[in-house]
Amino acid sequence: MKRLFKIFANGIIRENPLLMLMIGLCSALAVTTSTANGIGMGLSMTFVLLMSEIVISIFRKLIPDSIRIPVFIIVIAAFTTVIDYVLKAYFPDLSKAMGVFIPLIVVNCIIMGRVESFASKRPIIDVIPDALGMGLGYTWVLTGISMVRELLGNGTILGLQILPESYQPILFFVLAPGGFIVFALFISLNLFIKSRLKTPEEEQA
Amino acid sequence: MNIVLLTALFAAALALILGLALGFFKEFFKVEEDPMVAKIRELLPGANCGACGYPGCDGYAKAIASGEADVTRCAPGGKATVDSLCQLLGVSASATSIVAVLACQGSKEHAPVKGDYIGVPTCRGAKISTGGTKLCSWGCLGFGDCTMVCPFDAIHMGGDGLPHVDYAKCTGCKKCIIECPQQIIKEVPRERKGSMVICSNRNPIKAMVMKTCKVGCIKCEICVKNCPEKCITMENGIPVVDYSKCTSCGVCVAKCPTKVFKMLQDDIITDKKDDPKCPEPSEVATGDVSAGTAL
Amino acid sequence: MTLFKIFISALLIDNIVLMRFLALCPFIGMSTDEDKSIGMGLAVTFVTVLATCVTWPLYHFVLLPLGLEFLQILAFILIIAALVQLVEFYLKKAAPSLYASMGIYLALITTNCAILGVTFDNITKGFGFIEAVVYAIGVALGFMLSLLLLAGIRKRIKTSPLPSFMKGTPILFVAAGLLSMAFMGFAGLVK
Amino acid sequence: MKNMFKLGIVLALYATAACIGLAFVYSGTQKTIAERQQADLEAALKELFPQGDSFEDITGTIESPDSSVAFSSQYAALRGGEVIGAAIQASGPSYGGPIVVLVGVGTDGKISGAKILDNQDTPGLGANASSATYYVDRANKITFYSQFAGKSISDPFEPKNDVAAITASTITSRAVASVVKASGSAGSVWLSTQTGGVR
Amino acid sequence: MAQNEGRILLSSSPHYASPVSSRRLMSNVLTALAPVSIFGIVMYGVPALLTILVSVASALAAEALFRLVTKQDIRIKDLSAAVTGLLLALTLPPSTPLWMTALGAVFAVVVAKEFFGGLGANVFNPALIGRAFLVMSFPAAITTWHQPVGFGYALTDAVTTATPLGITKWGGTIADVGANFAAAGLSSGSDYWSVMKTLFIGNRAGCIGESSILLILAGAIYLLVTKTIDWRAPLTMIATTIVASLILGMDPLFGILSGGVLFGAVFMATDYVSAPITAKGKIIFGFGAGLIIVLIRKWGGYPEGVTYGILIMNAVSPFLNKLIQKKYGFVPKKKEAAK
Amino acid sequence: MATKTFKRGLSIPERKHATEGHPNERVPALKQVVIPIHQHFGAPNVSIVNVGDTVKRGQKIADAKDPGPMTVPVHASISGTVKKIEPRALSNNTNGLCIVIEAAPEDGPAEHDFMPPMDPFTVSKEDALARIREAGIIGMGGAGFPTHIKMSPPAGKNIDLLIINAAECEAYLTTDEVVMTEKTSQFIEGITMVMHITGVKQAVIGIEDNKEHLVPMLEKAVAENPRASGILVQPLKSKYPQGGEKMLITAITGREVPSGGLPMDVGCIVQNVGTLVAISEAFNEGKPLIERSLTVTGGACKTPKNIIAPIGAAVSDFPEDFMQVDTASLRKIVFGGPMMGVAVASTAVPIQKNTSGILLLTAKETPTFEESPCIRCARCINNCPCFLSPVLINNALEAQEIDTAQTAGLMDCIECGSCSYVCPARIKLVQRFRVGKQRFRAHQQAAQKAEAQNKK
Ligand SMILES: Cc1cc2nc3c(=O)[nH]c(=O)nc-3n(C[C@H](O)[C@H](O)[C@H](O)COP(=O)(O)O)c2cc1C
Ligand SMILES: Cc1cc2nc3c(=O)[nH]c(=O)nc-3n(C[C@H](O)[C@H](O)[C@H](O)COP(=O)(O)O)c2cc1C
Ligand SMILES: Cc1cc2nc3c(=O)[nH]c(=O)nc-3n(C[C@H](O)[C@H](O)[C@H](O)COP(=O)(O)O)c2cc1C
Ligand SMILES: Cc1cc2nc3c(=O)[nH]c(=O)nc-3n(C[C@H](O)[C@H](O)[C@H](O)CO)c2cc1C
Ligand code: SF4
Ligand code: SF4
Ligand code: SF4
Ligand code: SF4
Ligand code: FES
Repeated sequence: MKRLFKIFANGIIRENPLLMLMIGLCSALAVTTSTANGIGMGLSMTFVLLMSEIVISIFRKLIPDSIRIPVFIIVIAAFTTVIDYVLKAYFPDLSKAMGVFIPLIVVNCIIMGRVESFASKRPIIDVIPDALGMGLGYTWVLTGISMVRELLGNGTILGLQILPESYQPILFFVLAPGGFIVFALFISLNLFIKSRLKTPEEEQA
Repeated sequence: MNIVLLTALFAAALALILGLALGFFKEFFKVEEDPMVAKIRELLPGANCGACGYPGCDGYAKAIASGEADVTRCAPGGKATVDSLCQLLGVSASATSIVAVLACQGSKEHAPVKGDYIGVPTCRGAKISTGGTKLCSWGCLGFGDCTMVCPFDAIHMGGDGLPHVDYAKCTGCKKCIIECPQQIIKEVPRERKGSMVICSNRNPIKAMVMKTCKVGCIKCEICVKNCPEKCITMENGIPVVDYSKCTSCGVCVAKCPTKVFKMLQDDIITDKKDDPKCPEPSEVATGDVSAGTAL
Repeated sequence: MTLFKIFISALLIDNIVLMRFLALCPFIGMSTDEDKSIGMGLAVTFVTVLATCVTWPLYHFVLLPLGLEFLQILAFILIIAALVQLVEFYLKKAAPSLYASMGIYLALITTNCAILGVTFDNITKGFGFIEAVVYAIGVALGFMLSLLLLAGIRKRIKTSPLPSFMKGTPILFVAAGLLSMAFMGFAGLVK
Repeated sequence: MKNMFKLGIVLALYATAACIGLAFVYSGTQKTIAERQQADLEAALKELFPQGDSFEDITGTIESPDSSVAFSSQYAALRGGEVIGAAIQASGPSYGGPIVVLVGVGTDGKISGAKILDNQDTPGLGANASSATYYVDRANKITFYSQFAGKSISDPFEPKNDVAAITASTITSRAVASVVKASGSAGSVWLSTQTGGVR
Repeated sequence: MAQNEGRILLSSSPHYASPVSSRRLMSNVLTALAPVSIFGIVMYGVPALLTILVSVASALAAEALFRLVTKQDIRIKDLSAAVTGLLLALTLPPSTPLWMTALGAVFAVVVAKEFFGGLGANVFNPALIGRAFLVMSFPAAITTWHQPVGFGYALTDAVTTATPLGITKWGGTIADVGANFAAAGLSSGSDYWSVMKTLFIGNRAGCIGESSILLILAGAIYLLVTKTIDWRAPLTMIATTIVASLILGMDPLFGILSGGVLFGAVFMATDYVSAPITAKGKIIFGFGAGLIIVLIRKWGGYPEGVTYGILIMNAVSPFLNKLIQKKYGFVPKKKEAAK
Repeated sequence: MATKTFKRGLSIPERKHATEGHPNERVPALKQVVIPIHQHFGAPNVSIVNVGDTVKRGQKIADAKDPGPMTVPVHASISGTVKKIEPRALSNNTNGLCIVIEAAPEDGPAEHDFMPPMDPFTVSKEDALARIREAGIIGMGGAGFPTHIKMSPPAGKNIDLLIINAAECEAYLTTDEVVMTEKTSQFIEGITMVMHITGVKQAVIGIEDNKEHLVPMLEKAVAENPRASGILVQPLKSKYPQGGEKMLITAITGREVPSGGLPMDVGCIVQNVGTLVAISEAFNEGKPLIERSLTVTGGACKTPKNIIAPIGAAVSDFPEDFMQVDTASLRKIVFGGPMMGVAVASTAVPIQKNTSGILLLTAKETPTFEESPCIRCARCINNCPCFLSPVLINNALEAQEIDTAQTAGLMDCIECGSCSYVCPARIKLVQRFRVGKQRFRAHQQAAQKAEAQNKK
């Protein structure tokens, strides 16, 4: 159990796909103008990651090695299409706000990376915490970034007015440059946290 | 149901076409490659920096495969790369390896300075413009040029103003040896036993040596006279040990009035406990992915 | 929109990296020096145009008539992946020197959002074939431009005394942010 | 060679399986999507013409008087079989791309309402055009788009003049105003042909 | 000799140094900016004064605090932050709320300058990044302009108006500008030449520091005489603006007298750190900036493009720095090689 | 005559007034001299005397083991006994072997071991050049390049102009001025000798206009010398670094020495004033280069003067009534001028053949500053007389990009120091370039060595 938890926890900070591995960046910046988008994107991505990892883990012995990449692509693309249509059907506003970035989940390097390096080699029991860990690691960063951007750039979080009405929103934060700079500060913060986290552990070792 | 059928047909057709095309192209455009080169290439970091002296990682991989180059030349990869290469090739990088030993003990406390130096804080800078800041003009200048170039982070300036080699990390790449403007870092076989002279002052006048450094060789030749194996000779102002004869008896170390001699294995290369053989596969580090994108 | 407007808009105003946040991974990863930026830029240009030439007809002449639009994602990504592979094989054999300079980038391209993004844009924006190709070129050159500019900035910050918490990737995003602020000046240039 | 075919077929199998799965998902969701779109449209039309009891698709009958405004679909609002207004989905160029507005005009020559369906302008600036919480008149809780309801099509539709503009977004304001004006007047002209003269 | 050996200095040649220090150069710029600052204060009164004070103070404080927190040596004494703060203030409308001004100055100094390593390391012009940040964040406040009211009157009494460039951007002509001037009693007449005269003197709505061409030129001459700035970038920038305006059918004289071209050319295109350092690079820098300004004025979304013209060329500067001068003895060698 | 000059250049505070126009004073008899055995640019010398030997003034005491072309002997500058042969700190801040000669009590100018006089106008060119070598003559302007080598260009190089470097563009130094005033005829004769030996028909004396008052005198001396024809005195606008040979050639002829080339590549030979006087003395008196004229000055020097000192003399050995040093305010000791000179640790460093001045400076005269960040002001670029881009070289060196540094001109730098002088951020550019150059060479050598080893 502890092992599974460790796999899960790995994705949250230590190997956080966005902050540490620097992959899957596009969606992190593009859709984070509002918290709802951030959460939606994070969960969609988690869904695709989880389902792809499960399916590939199940079929891993049946996939010939030399065509594994195309097969992975097919699986990932299929689940991406599923989430795309599900969102279109049940969350049309969210779907519209995230636009092309939902289909682009298919090229999100995180999924391919996890599938290739993890799911195709491990049993399903390991795969689920990994996918959830990575997915949630991705989601919390997206949520964090989008909260900062929405709060400062619009005075709201999830559409609710948080700052007083008299607050003059700093539009910078919801525009493209703001996305870059907020993200930069997040990475920086994470590196700082990581360096703090590392010390006691290293002392033990 | 029509749409399901259509879908199936389309998907099958698309996948077949693509699959066949790929397979066909692969056969058709096959390029013969030494599989070893590819394997080696995989282990190199892919920085294509040229630090190894070959045109990119591919070039270096080829050179290793053909036995032209040894495995220790990749600076960015560091020890992890060397280790994994050792493992792949089944060689031991350290079997013949050397380490860097500083031939100077002129720490801040022992070697007085000759004036306030205002200038670029590098050894070479100080040497060129003012001949160094210490009265001894042979010894370590203490600005740490050597520490800047070590790709393995194996040499650091100590509080005493001298660089100290971390022998667990030193791979004997000679970068520091080449860099030192005083040419006082010496290459020494890691396994060598015996004593070594840790001084480079060639001034023949005892009084002048004593004025410039408290731990300098004062040319008294007591070591030469006392060595039971007669393996020490004065060469160009500095005693030199003949390691084919040296038995590590320690007489020179004991007798030297200014404590210039040190035993290599006991006093110098002490922290060598990193096994020189290739590590176990599980230990092969993969490196931090984020390091690749760092500046 | 005229072709010129499409081009300028894709190149500067809606710059794929700085304004639309696509292709960020290679933007950060491949802008370490100018040669790499150009190599990657050319490789992307080549593949984007090729992908457009294949996916546009596929969508308009196959998927749409058959009512199979929902296979768009799957079909497009498969085709791009296969194309990249084919090009790689071909280059390796036919032009090894070109492969040596461009080949290393090809592998990175399959998972590059920009290319898939462009093929989707071509459909959603309702472009005709020629427009789609021009758009693809504009986007890819815009990508190269932003890569080059960042490479120039990176060269300058290489020896700068950055504060410790900005070292590494954070400063790159700050630089990208400021670059994006400068590009805001192009906003509204073509309406 | 044989191996190649084998692999090709395996790949095809995976692809087919995946796509068939997708086909089911698609047919499952497609209905919902279509229904939802229809419902949304009706709700929007209903909002514009609360008295209307049915709507007829008359797309293609009305032509845009303004070359920069494009009409995509048009509906006639009926009440008891009688035409009481026209709704036009029109788009015009704005700051961040085309802005799509559904404009309703009544037989009285007054705009019955405008609803912004798609707006790609800057969040916080042009995007406020479609925001339900951005008020051009805070006191009366009038949003930017709701100010058009009740305006006569003979008005000049000039931002900062008879139309309250969004702060620092003249371009967006103008774009919406001109789309509304064009749709309104074209709709009105069409309506007059339906009832045989102005009432 | 022995007794004073410890005190003898060892250093590399040259053992001489010119009296011109970084701080001296920065204070030269402050001196050159003094007349336009005073003119701005005289035109808009206390709000302008406060904007300037707040901006300079925030810039200095931001730099000092940042370097304190990040444990670096504090070097506000070099006055570069003061220059940034002053320049930022001078490119803002006088009615800018003070907290916005402060925020802009902090952003300019912290994000554009200190994140990159402080003085000398920034890639983009900090003051202009500060301005761009404010324009982007608070477009309404930063594009609210007032007619000059004179010192001692509250700005709230003043008529809000459009700037000359703003008038022409939204379809107006120079005659409309003249009418605007005449209505506010700023010019004696509304004919072409009295408009130009007013623009030259600077008695018109706009940013605090940009309006008086006369005083900007005086500052430019001071900077040129003290060899603080190089003539290349400003001259080519202005010349390109003139030529490009002519080609695109806009009035070139109006083009350089209105808006911020001259101010930008003299004080901002000459920023050492963010502009190219080579002579040829400076020429291309000026050319590019001038061109972008005119393109934005003609077709862009803003009335004025100085900020973006300079910022975009800042990004190109690393490449322009490759255009180094012809080295001594370089060509003959080449010829020899050719032989 | 119109003054000429080169493009760019600095005007630095000259501070020559303290010794300007002062006649040369001969250093009183010293107890000992410390003569470095190797003073020239080229293959190393060895001592040819032993401890305990007695030597005579002018006697050869060191020469190359194998007296090849790039070697120059060294002579005893006083008569006496060889006390020691040991390493001492030299004026370039290295330790080098020196021969310490203790003066014989009866030492005087009369006692010497000179060569017989020789007429350069009648002997063969080879003999004349051999005499210049035997007399131990090296360039006295600074670099210490063997003069006989300079005067025998390889076949194919066509030399048409001799340039006499009388610019003395460095601050403080006035020795060339005094030598020209006092030894005018020897100077002109030296020129005619070099012209004859090298077969050059044209000579130009380049002299900065702060010494314009010497021009008529020189012109008169030229007119008076029957052999002097084709000698022109050319006033130059006072600017640093006019005395750099590349700048001087450009100022006078407009030619540019190609990158990596030598003056002879553009048909010129450049000689310092002192060198020419030494040549004339070597022929007329058979006197080797055993003493030279130099300026000792600076704020911490209570008795600034132009002196004639034996090679190997040290200021610390000068008698109190001849030279007084204000040790309390002395902060820096510079061998050479303030722009190019070398700061040494003590006044005991011996005078060498190429020491044109010793400056004893106070803190006020040599302000020292901390380096601050480069503000990219481009002053260094605009003031480099070689049209290099120092800031770019520096950046490239910092980034370890040696190729970029090369393109920006690292190896073309003449180390004049103009860039460091003007840098408002006080960046020690030249010093870094010296380091960079040396590192570059060291790495090249290491690479060559490694390659050679690999081949084996
Ligand atoms: C980043 C940015 C985004 C903008 N987005 C919009 C927009 O979406 N719609 C708009 O009308 N104006 C937008 N503007 C402002 C315009 O460029 C222009 O300044 C404004 O329309 C001028 O009109 P005003 O008279 O209302 O100030 C934006 C400005 C900036 C800096
Ligand atoms: C150096 C400088 C740069 C400026 N850059 C811009 C700019 O990029 N965009 C802008 O709209 N105004 C800029 N301004 C302000 C304009 O000169 C002018 O005051 C403003 O555009 C007024 O026009 P508007 O109110 O019609 O926008 C700048 C001013 C200065 C002094
Ligand atoms: C920057 C610089 C300044 C120099 N200034 C002088 C000078 O003022 N007088 C001089 O004789 N040599 C000066 N030299 C040395 C000359 O370049 C050249 O070596 C010398 O004139 C050659 O003559 P010599 O061989 O007789 O010494 C200077 C060199 C450099 C690089
Ligand atoms: C001639 C000159 C022009 C300057 N222009 C600017 C400027 O436009 N913006 C700015 O922030 N600082 C300017 N500075 C100050 C300083 O260079 C600037 O803060 C640096 O960019 C900070 O690294 C200027 C300084 C000088 C000497
Ligand atoms: S060992 Fe050499 S390089 Fe290292 S600090 Fe000493 S002198 Fe410098
Ligand atoms: S640089 Fe020196 S200390 Fe570092 S690994 Fe190489 S030889 Fe060892
Ligand atoms: S020291 Fe070199 S780089 Fe500096 S000014 Fe002189 S020649 Fe130019
Ligand atoms: S003179 Fe100094 S501050 Fe100016 S550019 Fe050169 S190195 Fe930088
Ligand atoms: S390139 Fe877009 S997520 Fe990696």
